[in-house]
Amino acid sequence: MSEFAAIAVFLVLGVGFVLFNFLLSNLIRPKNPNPIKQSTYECGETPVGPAWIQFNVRFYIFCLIFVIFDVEIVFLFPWALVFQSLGLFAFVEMVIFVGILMFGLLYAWKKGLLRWY
Amino acid sequence: MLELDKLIGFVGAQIAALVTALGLGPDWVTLVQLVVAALTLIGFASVMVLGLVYAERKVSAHIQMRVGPMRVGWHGILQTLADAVKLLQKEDITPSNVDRAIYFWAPIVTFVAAFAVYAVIPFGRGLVVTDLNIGILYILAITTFGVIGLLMAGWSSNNKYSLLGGFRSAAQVVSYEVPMALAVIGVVMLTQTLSMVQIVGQQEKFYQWYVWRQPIGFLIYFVAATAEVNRTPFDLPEADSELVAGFVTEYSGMKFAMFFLAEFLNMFTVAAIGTTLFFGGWNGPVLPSWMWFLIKTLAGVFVLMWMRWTYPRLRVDQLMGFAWKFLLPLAILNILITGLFVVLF
Amino acid sequence: MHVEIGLSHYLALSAIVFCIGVFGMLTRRNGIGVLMSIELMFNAVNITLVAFARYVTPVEITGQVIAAFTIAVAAAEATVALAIVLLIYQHHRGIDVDRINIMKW
Amino acid sequence: MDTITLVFFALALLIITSALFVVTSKNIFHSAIFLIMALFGAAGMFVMLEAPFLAAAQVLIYVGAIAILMIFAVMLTARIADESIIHTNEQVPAGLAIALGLLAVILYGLWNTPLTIHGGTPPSGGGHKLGELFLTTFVLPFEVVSVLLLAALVGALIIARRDPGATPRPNDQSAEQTGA
Repeated sequence: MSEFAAIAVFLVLGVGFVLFNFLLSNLIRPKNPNPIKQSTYECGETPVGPAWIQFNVRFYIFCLIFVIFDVEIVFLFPWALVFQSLGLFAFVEMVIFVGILMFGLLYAWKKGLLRWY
Repeated sequence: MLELDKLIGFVGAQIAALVTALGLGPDWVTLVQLVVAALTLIGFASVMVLGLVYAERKVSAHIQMRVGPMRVGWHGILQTLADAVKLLQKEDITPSNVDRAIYFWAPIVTFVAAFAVYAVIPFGRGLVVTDLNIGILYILAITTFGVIGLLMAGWSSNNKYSLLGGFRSAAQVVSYEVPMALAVIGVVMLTQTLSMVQIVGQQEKFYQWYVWRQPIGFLIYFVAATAEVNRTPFDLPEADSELVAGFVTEYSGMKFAMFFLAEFLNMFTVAAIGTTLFFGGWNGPVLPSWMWFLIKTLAGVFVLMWMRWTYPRLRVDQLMGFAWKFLLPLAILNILITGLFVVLF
Repeated sequence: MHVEIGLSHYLALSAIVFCIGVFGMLTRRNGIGVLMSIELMFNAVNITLVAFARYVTPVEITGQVIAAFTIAVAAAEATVALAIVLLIYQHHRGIDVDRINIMKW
Repeated sequence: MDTITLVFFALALLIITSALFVVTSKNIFHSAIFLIMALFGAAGMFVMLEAPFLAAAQVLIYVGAIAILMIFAVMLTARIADESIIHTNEQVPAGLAIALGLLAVILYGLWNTPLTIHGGTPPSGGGHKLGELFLTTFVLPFEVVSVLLLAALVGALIIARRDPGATPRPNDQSAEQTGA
């Protein structure tokens, strides 16, 4: 557990470094805001409506498949660490585990959900 | 003087003596040592990024038969330093209809996610800040904050280019994270450990490098890592011809610089992980260990740059299809083959 | 002040987070907000499980295994539930869970 | 106050404050960000409890996957990010009463239950022990997890995909009828 102290220090100092940079920049940079400068950039056109528009569901479909496979990865890691000492049985268990999940990928593939357009 | 690990041991002992002399306990000694280590790595990272940006411009220039920056310093070597100073004094424009809090924190999250990885990278023999027993998994976990950072940037900017760039980038990064992690699992199956230091320790001889035993795994890692750091041919999030600058469109000044810094840190990180997992890390003859690590890693970075100026950009559908229909099944196959070999032989 | 952090501290923390989750689940109108509250409750339970694994069965870390399964179940739950929320949004042009009474008779 | 205590209370503060913001924030995207902070704090707690592998798994799955999925869902239902919409229902007093009551009951139970603590050296936490348990004692739940994930994947895909041919939306139908 004590070895994680380094992680905490790195996280805090990382934030500190960025804030220090912001502060330094804040001290020496010019500040002349005006409404046109602060408008949303849209290649010179006046933006129409807010950008928080509804999104295409395709992004979501891929993210959804990703979540499932991410869980698979987390369960694969402990297996990869010990399967050598546990032999063939452990290997077969994993083949079943991965095999079942591959059906999911196959399903998405066959239904054309892995196509972007 | 080239034995950096001895130097660090000396400095660490000096700090310990100093802190103890001030009448503080062992917790304080560790804390001060860690702070010094983190500050050193921040300095290293900043200097390295300046060098990498310069290298990128020079490499691209020479590939395109130009000369690149030539004015500031010898062969323009101080050009990026000048650019950094310029960025520092640039006006920081915050558009009026952004979500201020999230807009402010997005570059911080992105940078910290990229920087926190450096705590576990073994830069040389004994040159690692902390050797976590979940090292490689920690790297995979902490880098996911990069995705959160770019989603924050994309969403908070209230700009259609930013939003589309951010979400496209997130979809790409998460898609390629799966084959990348599976390629890492291929190596972990052989190493039986997640600790970065132990993984390097197992590859002392040239023929023990895991790239020889995991060639498919290495190729998958290489492609997926290129996509993870949004380099060409996978640089769709920053496809400047369609999305302006992607999720950083509304960022300027130092906030933009932080995204830029994180991008180059990530590039170095994926090359460093590739070196550690597949090319024996800091192992090598004659030269000091940290030099071998830097040579191998910078060679990897050079290949990434070389590819950027050689290949055209993929289309979005090709990009996604490649990750899910080709890389993922291939990575699973690689795991099965590796497992079969280990079990049978 | 010297406090030895023990099992009861973790359990108390977990109880507080769980109750915050309950509050959110009951009062949120937004379907995604309700899901977030449920994730908070999942996490509270996970802290409990890992705390028990640490203090009651420190060698055979059964609690950690159960916590790992909980995380997997939470992921499965989130994917399906969010898909349902999206479907509701498509049909009702809003995801105010208090107005989704189509299953009521 | 020793370091462990300090870190525990700092993390507890982080988790509880973020959790409160998750359930009260007006903007659902802010809620998602605070949820990520709470989950990260919980991962820190796992580290304190000598379960670093689980901490990494927590960050990888919750922060790296579930939270991102939620942010995507927020984007797909864009209008609800609008702060002008009332974000809580009329059950706030009742919900508060139930939550506080539940908390009181749990804490009362906790106070009055003798907790038996067993000593012992925890395993190194690198995930080896976890893998062993998955493949021996808990092999059946382990395989069931993959079935569960398959079911969730297929189910969620069926629900979420937008296939105009298979499931015509109400306004599409009316357009066809008027056209005919």
